[in-house]
Amino acid sequence: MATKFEEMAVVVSQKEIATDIYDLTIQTKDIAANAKAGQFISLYCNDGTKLLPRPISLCGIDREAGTLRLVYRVTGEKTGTEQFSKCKAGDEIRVLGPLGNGFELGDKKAFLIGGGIGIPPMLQLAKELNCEKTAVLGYRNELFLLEDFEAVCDTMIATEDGSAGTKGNVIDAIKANGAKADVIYACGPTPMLRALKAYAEENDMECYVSMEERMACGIGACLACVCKTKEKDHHTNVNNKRICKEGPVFNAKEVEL
Amino acid sequence: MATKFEEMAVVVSQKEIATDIYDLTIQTKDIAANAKAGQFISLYCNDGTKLLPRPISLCGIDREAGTLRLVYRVTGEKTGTEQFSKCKAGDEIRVLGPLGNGFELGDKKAFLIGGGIGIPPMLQLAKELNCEKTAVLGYRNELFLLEDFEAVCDTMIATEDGSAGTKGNVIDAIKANGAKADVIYACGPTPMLRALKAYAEENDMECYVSMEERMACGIGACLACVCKTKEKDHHTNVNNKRICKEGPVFNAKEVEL
Amino acid sequence: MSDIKTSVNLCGVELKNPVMVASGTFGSGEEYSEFVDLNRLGAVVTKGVANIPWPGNPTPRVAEVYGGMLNAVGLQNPGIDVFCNRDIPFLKNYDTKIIVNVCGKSTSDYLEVVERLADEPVDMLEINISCPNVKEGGIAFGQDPKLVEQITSDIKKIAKQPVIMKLSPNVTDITEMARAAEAGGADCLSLINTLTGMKIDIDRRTFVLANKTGGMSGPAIHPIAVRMVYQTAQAVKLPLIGMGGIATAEDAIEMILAGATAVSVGTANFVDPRTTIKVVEGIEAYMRKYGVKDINELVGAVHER
Amino acid sequence: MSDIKTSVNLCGVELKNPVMVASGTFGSGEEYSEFVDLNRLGAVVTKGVANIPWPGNPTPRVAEVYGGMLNAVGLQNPGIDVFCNRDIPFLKNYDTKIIVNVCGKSTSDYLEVVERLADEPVDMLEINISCPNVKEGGIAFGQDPKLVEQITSDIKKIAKQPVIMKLSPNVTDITEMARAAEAGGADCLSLINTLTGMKIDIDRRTFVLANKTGGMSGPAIHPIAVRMVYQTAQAVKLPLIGMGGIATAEDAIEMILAGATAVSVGTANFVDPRTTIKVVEGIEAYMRKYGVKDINELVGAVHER
Repeated sequence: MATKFEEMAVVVSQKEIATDIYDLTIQTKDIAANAKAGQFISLYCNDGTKLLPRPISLCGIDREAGTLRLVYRVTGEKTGTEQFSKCKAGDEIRVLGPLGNGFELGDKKAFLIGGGIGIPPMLQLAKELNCEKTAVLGYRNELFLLEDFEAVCDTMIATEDGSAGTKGNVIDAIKANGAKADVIYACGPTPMLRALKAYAEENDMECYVSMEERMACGIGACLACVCKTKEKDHHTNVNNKRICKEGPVFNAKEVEL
Repeated sequence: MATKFEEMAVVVSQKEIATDIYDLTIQTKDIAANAKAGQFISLYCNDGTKLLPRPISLCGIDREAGTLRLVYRVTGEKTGTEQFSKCKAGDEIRVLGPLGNGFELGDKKAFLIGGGIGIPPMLQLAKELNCEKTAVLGYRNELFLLEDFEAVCDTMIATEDGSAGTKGNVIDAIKANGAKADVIYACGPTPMLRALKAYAEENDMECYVSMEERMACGIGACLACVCKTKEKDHHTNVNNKRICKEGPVFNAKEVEL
Repeated sequence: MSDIKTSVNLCGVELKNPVMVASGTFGSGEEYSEFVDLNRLGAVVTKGVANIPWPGNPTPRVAEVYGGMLNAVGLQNPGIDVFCNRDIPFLKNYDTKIIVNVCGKSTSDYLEVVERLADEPVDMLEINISCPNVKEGGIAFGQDPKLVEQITSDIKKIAKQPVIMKLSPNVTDITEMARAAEAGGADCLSLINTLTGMKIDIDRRTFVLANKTGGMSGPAIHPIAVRMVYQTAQAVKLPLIGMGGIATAEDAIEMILAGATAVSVGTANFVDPRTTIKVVEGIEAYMRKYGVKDINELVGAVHER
Repeated sequence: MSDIKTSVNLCGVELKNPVMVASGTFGSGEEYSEFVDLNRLGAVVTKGVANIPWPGNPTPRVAEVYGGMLNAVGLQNPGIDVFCNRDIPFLKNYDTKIIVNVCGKSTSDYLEVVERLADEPVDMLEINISCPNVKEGGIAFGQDPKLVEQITSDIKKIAKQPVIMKLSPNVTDITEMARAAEAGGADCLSLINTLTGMKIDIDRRTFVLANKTGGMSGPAIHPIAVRMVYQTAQAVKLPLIGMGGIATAEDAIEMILAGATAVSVGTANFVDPRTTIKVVEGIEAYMRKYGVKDINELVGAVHER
C-alpha cells in the first residue's frame, strides 16, 4: 500500500502574508487525500544546483479539493524557499509526501503552541482536534495566521517586543492568561520546545513536539535527520529516531532537546 | 572604448523554422548597434548547472531597431540551446557581444557559402555585401532561410538527398550551375571548409572561412578555442589564433583545416 | 526487452542489468520499495553494517552544496545481528542480487561481519575502506596501499562471497590502491566513495556539519569519478562498479564507457526516488537507439577522438 | 568605504582588498579590462608563463560539466620575453598588484623564469607545480612532498619577490604538500588548483577533450577547496590564497573564514566577466551588515557550532 506519492503539484495561489512569510496553496493528486495534521511534504527546486528537497509542514489540508496549504518562510536570497515564493498560479512544483507521522488526535484539553514558522502546522491540528483547545502563538513582532486560528479556537499570543498580546514567549502568554490544559502540541524553535518540555513536566502535562533537522531523502533511508531518543529506535537500535519517519512529532519525554 | 557589452536581452519573437532549427529575435541595448556580419554573441543559460556561454552567430542585425536575429540548432535534450528554444517573447537572456572579428566587406564577385547551421551568418553578409554575389546553401534535406536569401541575392542550393537543388554538396551545386566568383565567404562543418579551401586554391580564389571550436570566455582570455595558423599569432607567438578573438573569420590560407 | 541483453556478470554473479544503488543512499531497500520495484534493479547494495550497532555522528549530518551534498552520517547501523534477522529476509523477497556493504573500525571488526555473513544468502560483499566520516578504520585503510592489500587478503581468506573493495577518491593515485586491492585478491572494485568537503555557514561563522567535514557526492563529482574509473580500468583486470554523481542514464553510460561493468545510483535517489528505474530504462533506450545488442559491448568502449 | 578596512597583507605585499583572479582565467587582464576596472582588484595573477613559448594542447581544450568545466589548455603561453615586454607594462598602468604565475617542465625552466623576473616590477611570483594538463613538470612536482620542498627551496634561493607555491588538490593529504612548501621556504601558498576530471561523449563514445582528462573547476569543486584551505590553515603558518569555485562574495567569505587571507576568482570570470567586482562589493556589504571593521578579523574565524 503506497502511502507516499511523488507528484507534480500545481500552484493554486500564493501571497506574502508577512515579511518573508508566504502562503502557498497547491493542488495535489493523491497527497492531500492521504495527509494528516503534523505531516510534511518535500518540495524540490527546479534548479539542478539545489538538489535536496525542502521539507515544509502542512498548514492546511483540504482532502476533498485535494489541496494543501503551506505557510513557510523564505530563508534568504538564492534559496530554495525564495524559488518557491516566486511561483505563481499554474506553475508546477515537484513534491513528495505526505511524510512523517503527524499528530495523534486525542480528546484532552489541549494547548496548540506554535513559535514563529512553527505556527502554521498547528492550524490544521486546531481544525482536526475535537476537544477543548487553545492556540498559543509566539511571534517576534509581525503577526500572521491569527485570524485563521481565531476562526477555529481560542487563541492567545505572545510577541517578543510586546507589540501584541503578552510581551515575551508562549509560556509567558499562558501564565499571563492563567490558562490550563492537559496536553501540549507544539512546533517551533528548539529553545521553545525545550522550555515546553520542562513546563509540561513541571505541570504534569503530556507534551508532543514537532522537530526539525536537516534532511536528505525525507523517507527514512539516509539517516541524516535523527534525534536522540530515550528508547532504542526501531531502525538502528541506538537511541536515534528518524525525524522524517518516526517523527517529526515525538512525545517530548522520549527525545533529547 | 568598450566594444563588447554584457546585457540582459529581451526576446522579441521565436519560432521553429525547421526541425530543431529556431529563429530567435532579441532586443539588445548596445550590441546590435555595434555588430557586423560574421560576428557572434555569447548566450548564457539561466541554469547554474550549465555555466559556459553558448556562442551563436548573427543571422541578422537591425542596428536601428537594436535587434539581432539568431538562427540556431537545438543540439539535444537538456542542452543550453534547448533552453533558449523555450524562451518566449518578453523573456530575458543574458548575452555578451558582439564578439569576434566578422567578415571584411570587399567588392569582388562573391560566393556566400553556408552548410547546415553555417547558413544563418551568411544572410547578414549577403545583405551587407555590395557586389555581385551568389549564395550557395548546403542542406541535408530540410530547407530553411531560403526565401530570405532569395530576397537579397542569387541563390543556389544543394541537398544531400537531392530533394531540392543539386544532389550533393555546395561544390557540386557550384559546378552544376557553372558558377564562377573571385572570393568565397563560408561557414559550415569543417569538412566543407576544408573542401572549399582546396577548391579556392585550385581556382585561384580568395577564401574566408568562419570557424568553430569549444569556447569558455569568448573574449580571448582563456585560450580554449584556438586554431592552428600558418603565421605566428599575436597573442602567444605560437601559430595558435584565437577563434573568438582573431576569428571566427580567417583567410583559409592562414589556418589548418 | 528480449532484443537486447542488459545482463552483466560481476565475478560470477549475474545481474539482470548493471544498475545498482550506492551504499548508504538506499537503506536496505525498504523505504524505497514504495517507489521502486526492487525486482528491476541489478542489485541492492545495503547501507554499511558493522559487527555491532553504531550510533553515527551528531547532527547536522548533511549539507547541500552546489550540484551535490555533503554527508557525515558516520555509518549509523544496527549491527550485523539485526541486519541478518531483518534486512536480509526483506531483500530475499525480491528477485535482485544482494550486496552487503561492510564497515569496521579495525580489521577484526570487518572479519567478524564477513564471517557472520558467510552462511547468509547474500551475493557479494562490498568492503568500505573509504568512509571519510569515521575517525578510526574507514578512510585510514583506504589511503595506504599496504593496508588495502593486507585487509583485502585478510578478508578474502574467510569470505564465502565475492569481495568488492570500495575505493576512496581522496588519494593521489587511485590506481595504486586498485592494484593493491587486486594484489590482495579482491574480486571486484567499486569507486568512487565520496570526496571530503566542507561547508561553512557565513552568517553564523560555523561549520554546517557537526562533523566539520563530510563526504561530497552528487552530479558535481561525476567527472572526477569518470576519470578515476577510466584510470582504474586501465590499471587492473578486475571488474569495476562505477559510481559518483550518476543521476541519469547518460551519466551511467559514460561510466560504463569509461570501464565500469556496473553502476550505482547514490545521491540521485534523494533527488528523485525513482532515479534507478529511469536509469535502467534510459540505458535500454540508448542501446536500442544505437543498435547495441549486448551492454557488455559498451564496457570500456570509449576510444580516442 | 573608509569605514571598513578591506586591505590584507600577504607576506609583506599590501593588497587593497583580498580579491584576485586565478591564473589562466584572466589572461594578463587586457581582455577583461573592458568589463572590469583592474584598479579595483587586490591583484591580477597572470596566466602561467614559461621560459619559452608553449603552444599548449590540441583542441577541444574545454568541456562543460555539471556546475563547472574541464580545461586542458596545456599552459599555452608566449614565453617570458614577450610577457615582460608586453604584459607587465600593460599591468603597470593599473593600481593593482601583479602576481606572475610561473610554469615549467623542469626545475631549470622555472628558475630561468624566476631569474628573468628578478628585476621586473612585479609584486609576487606564483609557482605552478600543480597543472594537471602538462605531462612533464607541473603536477609531477606537486604530488611529491620531497619535490615540493626541493623546488621551493631552489626557487627561493634566487627569487627577488615573495614566492607563492600553488598546490594541487589531487593528493591524499594536502597538508603534507603545504608543510613541504613551508619547509622549502615558501612565503605563501595558493590552493586549490584544478581536480583532474574526464568527460565522455556518449554519442560518439570518445573523450570530449583531446587531452582525455582536464582540470575541473567551478562551483562544483568549492566544498573540496574550502576543506583543503581549512586543513592547510591548521597545518602551516603561511598566509593562504584560497580558490576553487568562488563565484560569489558568499563563496569568498566562506574561503576567508576557512583560513584564506586572499581569494581568487577563476572560472566564474567566464560565466560573468564582472564577477570579481561583484565579489569585492559583496564582501564590503557583508562586512557592513555584520559590523566587521577589518577583514582580517574574518581570516580563519570559523568556529565550532
